[in-house]
Amino acid sequence: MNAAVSEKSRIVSRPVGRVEGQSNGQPIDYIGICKRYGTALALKPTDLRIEAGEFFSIIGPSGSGKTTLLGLTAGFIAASEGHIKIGGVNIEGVPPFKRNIGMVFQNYSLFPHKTVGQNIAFPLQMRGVPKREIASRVESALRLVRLENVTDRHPNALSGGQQQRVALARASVYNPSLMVMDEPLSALDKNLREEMQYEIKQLHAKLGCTVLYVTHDQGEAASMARRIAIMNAGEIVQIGSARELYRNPQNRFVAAFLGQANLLPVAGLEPLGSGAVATTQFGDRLVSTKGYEGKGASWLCVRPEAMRITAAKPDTDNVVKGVVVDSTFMNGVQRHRVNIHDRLVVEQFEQILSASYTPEIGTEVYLGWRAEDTLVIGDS
Amino acid sequence: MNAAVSEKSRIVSRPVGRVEGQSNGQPIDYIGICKRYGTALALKPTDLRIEAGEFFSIIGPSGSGKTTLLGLTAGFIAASEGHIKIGGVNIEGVPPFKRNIGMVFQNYSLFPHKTVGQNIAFPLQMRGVPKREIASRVESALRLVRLENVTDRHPNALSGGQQQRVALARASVYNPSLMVMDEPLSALDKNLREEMQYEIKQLHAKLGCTVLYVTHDQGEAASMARRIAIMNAGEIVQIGSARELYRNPQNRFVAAFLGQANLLPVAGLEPLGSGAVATTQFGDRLVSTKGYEGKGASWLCVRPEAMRITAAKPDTDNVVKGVVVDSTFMNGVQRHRVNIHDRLVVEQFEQILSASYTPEIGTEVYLGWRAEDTLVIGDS
Amino acid sequence: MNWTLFDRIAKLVTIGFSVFGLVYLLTPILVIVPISFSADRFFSLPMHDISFQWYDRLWNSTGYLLAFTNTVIVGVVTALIAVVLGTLAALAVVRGNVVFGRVISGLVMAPLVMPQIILAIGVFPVVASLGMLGSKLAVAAVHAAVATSLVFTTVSSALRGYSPNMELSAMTLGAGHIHTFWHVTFPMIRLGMMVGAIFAFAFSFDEIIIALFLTDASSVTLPVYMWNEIRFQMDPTIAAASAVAIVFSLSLLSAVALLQRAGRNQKSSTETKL
Amino acid sequence: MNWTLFDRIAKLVTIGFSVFGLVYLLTPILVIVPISFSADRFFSLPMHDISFQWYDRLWNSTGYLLAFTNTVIVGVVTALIAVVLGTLAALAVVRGNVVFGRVISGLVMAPLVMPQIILAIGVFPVVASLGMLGSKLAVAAVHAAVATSLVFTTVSSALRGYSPNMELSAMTLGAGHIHTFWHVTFPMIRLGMMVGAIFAFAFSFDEIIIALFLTDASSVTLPVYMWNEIRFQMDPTIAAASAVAIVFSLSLLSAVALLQRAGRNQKSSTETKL
Repeated sequence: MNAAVSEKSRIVSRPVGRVEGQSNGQPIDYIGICKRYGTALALKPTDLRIEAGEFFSIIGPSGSGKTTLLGLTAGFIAASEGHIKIGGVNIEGVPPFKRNIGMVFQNYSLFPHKTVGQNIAFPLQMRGVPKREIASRVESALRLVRLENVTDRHPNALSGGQQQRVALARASVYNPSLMVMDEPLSALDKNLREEMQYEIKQLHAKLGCTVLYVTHDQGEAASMARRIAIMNAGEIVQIGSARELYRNPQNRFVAAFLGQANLLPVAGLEPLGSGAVATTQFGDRLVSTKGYEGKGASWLCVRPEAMRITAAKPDTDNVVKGVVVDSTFMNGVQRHRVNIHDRLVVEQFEQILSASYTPEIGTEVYLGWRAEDTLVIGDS
Repeated sequence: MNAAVSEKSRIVSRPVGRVEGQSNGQPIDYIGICKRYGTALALKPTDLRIEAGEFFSIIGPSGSGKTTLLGLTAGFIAASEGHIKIGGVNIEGVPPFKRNIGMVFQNYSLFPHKTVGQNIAFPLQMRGVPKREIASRVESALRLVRLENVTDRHPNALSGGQQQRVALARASVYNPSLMVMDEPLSALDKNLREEMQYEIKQLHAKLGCTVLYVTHDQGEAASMARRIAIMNAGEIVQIGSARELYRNPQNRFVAAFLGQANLLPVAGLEPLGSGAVATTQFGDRLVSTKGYEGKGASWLCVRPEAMRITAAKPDTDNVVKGVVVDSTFMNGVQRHRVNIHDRLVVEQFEQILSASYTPEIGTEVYLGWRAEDTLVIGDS
Repeated sequence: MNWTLFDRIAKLVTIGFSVFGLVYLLTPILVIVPISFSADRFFSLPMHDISFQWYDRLWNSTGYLLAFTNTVIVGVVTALIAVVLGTLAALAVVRGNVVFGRVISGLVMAPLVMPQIILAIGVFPVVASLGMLGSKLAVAAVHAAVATSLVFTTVSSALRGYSPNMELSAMTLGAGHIHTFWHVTFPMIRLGMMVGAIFAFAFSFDEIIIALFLTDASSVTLPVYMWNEIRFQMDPTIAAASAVAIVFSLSLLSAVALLQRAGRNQKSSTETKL
Repeated sequence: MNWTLFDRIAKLVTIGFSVFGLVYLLTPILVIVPISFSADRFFSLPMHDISFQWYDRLWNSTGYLLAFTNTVIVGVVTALIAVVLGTLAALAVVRGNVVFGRVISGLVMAPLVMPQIILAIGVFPVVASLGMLGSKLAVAAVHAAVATSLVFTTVSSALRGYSPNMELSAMTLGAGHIHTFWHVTFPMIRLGMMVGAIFAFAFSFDEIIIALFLTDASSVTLPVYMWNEIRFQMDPTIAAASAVAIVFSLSLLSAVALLQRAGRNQKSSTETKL
């Protein structure tokens, strides 16, 4: 496979091998880094290693410390304690314009008074690259993001997606060893966002640089990053792949932040083999194949798509009875809301192609699921 | 079931029966209504009937004519041709303040200098309701949207979700026969949005009024409305339930607007029994159980979750070979992007609980699906 | 970012401007206020005695009292005319379907940029031919032409600060035109109207050229009276009058600052919660 | 909504203000311009002959020429001082970490609200004691105190019009402080600086009270010269001078309108595409 093929037909878009001569990423180490404003802790002391060339994403609600971590990395703010190493070199006190980081901002931050070509040439000029070389590198940067014939246009004349591509080209044209992206797609509409996600993934594959991708959109993180760190209240709560985080959330925050989670309040817990038997506050006894070691085993977490809805009592490990209160269809998925024990409404999803039973609202139904899809988790 | 129970525990939320004495909705008829600005057609001549008490949603991209239809209904703009009947009565020329429509705006439009109580009392004052009655009706309207003890606070002191509840209370306190909602949830974040969707559905069930709900978010429309009208370029393209629209889109626009759709370009089409055999531009012969009567049968539409991905050639009605170019996991769903014939990338979804096979990127795979999940559709 | 270029500029400028601003603001005060309290006919440092004699004389001067009364009357009438016309113009241009909105804005703003000496020279023969020279109403009318643009500016920005949906909303709730204006539009622009009125009054209070041309001995305004006084004698009474005028102007300025802060608070709390 | 209250107001106001604005704007022009072209010493209607004699006299009057030259010099110096100080203040308050940003803003804006007669009375003894009475630089310095606030306003709003991310972005791309200012900040505020400079010049061009106090025969500015002329004689030469001043002022106003439109276009195209 080579890059040229992808220009032939507009329908085709496929991964392109790493271009030779491009930088390889550097690892980043955060060592006990922390940021205080007065007595308020914007970022609790944090240790984190991002591997060379890794696509790493940070997600979390606003105010969780994402922006602080990003500002510390780019050099916009100084750490209160600890330091950061890029490629093993301590960058404490190095100003942003000497860190050689490529940064992509939410609203692109293209210079409106410069043309697209001048925008992309800017970081090369700042580095004293000879004029002739600049022209060819600008051209190849634009080709890399699949934009052509826009060199002499002003950013304002481009669409949002095109502007974002220009911003990517500008942030990567000087081969930074690290690219930091701050919600780069949040200003785009949904369809364009999905297309750009794929583009950014491909760009990362081509450049091989380390990427730190900050977003509040879990879907974006899940579809792009190898590892995801979830932040909340100034600290990293859990790190893992999208799959690990979804299937094994360590606490209630992570479970509820990623996708939909049914959380059943636990009253008591006994070990059972390698697993456990939990008694919910509603009196149900539910089996989990996984035990729980932490303190405060407060919730049973069951994902909506793990549940099956049936009219007759099913033969599954765990069964709960309830009344359907809502049933909606969206994009191939039927979603039921079931009120159990008159106290808690749980969600159940099923793709309609495999759905056998769609009960009316008000029907008494059974929800059944396997012990291996049941997780005991703590409060935080 | 009675409404009082739901106040007992914060976890419980369930549908409450219609409150007696509340208005029942009126049907709305749009008869050949159309709006021109100079020579530009903002809304092409449209006929539409919304049934009494129906929850009807209009979705479409911006500029599709949604806002025009809404402005005509509320009386903000005058029709160029045709007219509207509410409950059988022609409301042509009736000013907005005499139409007795409850309207909820995107940014709530609460009056910041009035308290919550004064905001809700406002429409009653305008109708000359006696003071004593106003107080009790304001109170019951707030109870209806599950807000209490905020009567004397100013809207600015409330959260976005609370403000939206106040706006709902204000627009429903005078028992309008029709409630018009213009993207009421777009200013809220995702979790709150889902909660409010459910609240609005419940409010509709309690009030029994007709609801016209305008949104650009297909998920919102799908989870709330009985029928959905999809608008594009100034006209209604298709009307149906979320399920009908998803499973039987009439053209490319509807297929792509609602959820994800794989659209394979058709080169030739022959009838086969009650269905058809299509030859794609890539040379594949694919079977559909549904025929096509319209002109310009241009695309085969296959939903991503209808496809199964396998290593060996499957025994399904339709099979296509391809190479996996991307594989991501999100919220319980594994999504593959498969490049077929080196020309087109298709999407395939599978819930991981039922997924048997997750190929690596670069693997050659087969995509198989049933003839009944294949749809022949036109271009527009 | 506590080390950017802007922060270096900031430090420099904080000190520089505090000095600069204070010098310009305080110079008149430092010069005028001590003179007004001096016991001597001619001011000399160090001050020998503090005396209220010039304030006494000011209070008993029928000329100053008349001029002050005239100024306030002209200022109030100017403010009233300007608020009515400026608000109407702002409503029409910002909310209405005005065909030539830009042109109207331009016309409303025009008197503000016209040199006042030229306005005075041009208006003088017109007022004279109407036989209204020396009429306070004539002065107020010409002042209002300039001051209307001040009210137009403040009310326009108040109107642009909130969505027209607010008014549409009131209408769907059953409020007719008058109720909509009274319950929604007016409360939202009230602050802008008040600030505009204060600006209009302050403009009229300070204006001298137009007043010089159009007033006579009976309708003379304070700046004109002070101007005449200073040309004939350098009497510390004028310092006392200036000190009073300074206090008056600073009170108006503080009123505006307080009103604007109230408006900002209201607005910012709306924004953060949305 | 073509039937709302605002639209009714709009219709009314469109007509009303067109008349009102035109009357105030055109009165000076209608009065002054015909006089300036009259053949008679004393103006009378109908005009008998058109003559350029007063323009001729204006052109040959060393007094008017000197006054005009002085005014332009003072105006340019005022604009230069105001642009430098106003821009620095705006950068510090809007972008820097100023502790007392509000206070600084207040100080910068203060000279604008201080009545000019009082500023003049207060500044006069200071300038006199420095021996700078009659110096054009002194007039420009005092004018600049007021004009700085005008530049501060226009540059602040230009700075607030774009995200500070633009500058952060330039820094991550490798631009140091000076390059960031030169390649990003300056191009973004250039328009605001130009509009501010024109406002500063126009203010100085029109200002009369401060100039009356601080100038002498050699440094007299145009408004002061016209004021002196008019007190002694009603000679149509002054009408010719006024006509020239009107054209000059309207040109400045048009320049501002054009610059602001250019800025709006640039900005709106940014917004619609985002």
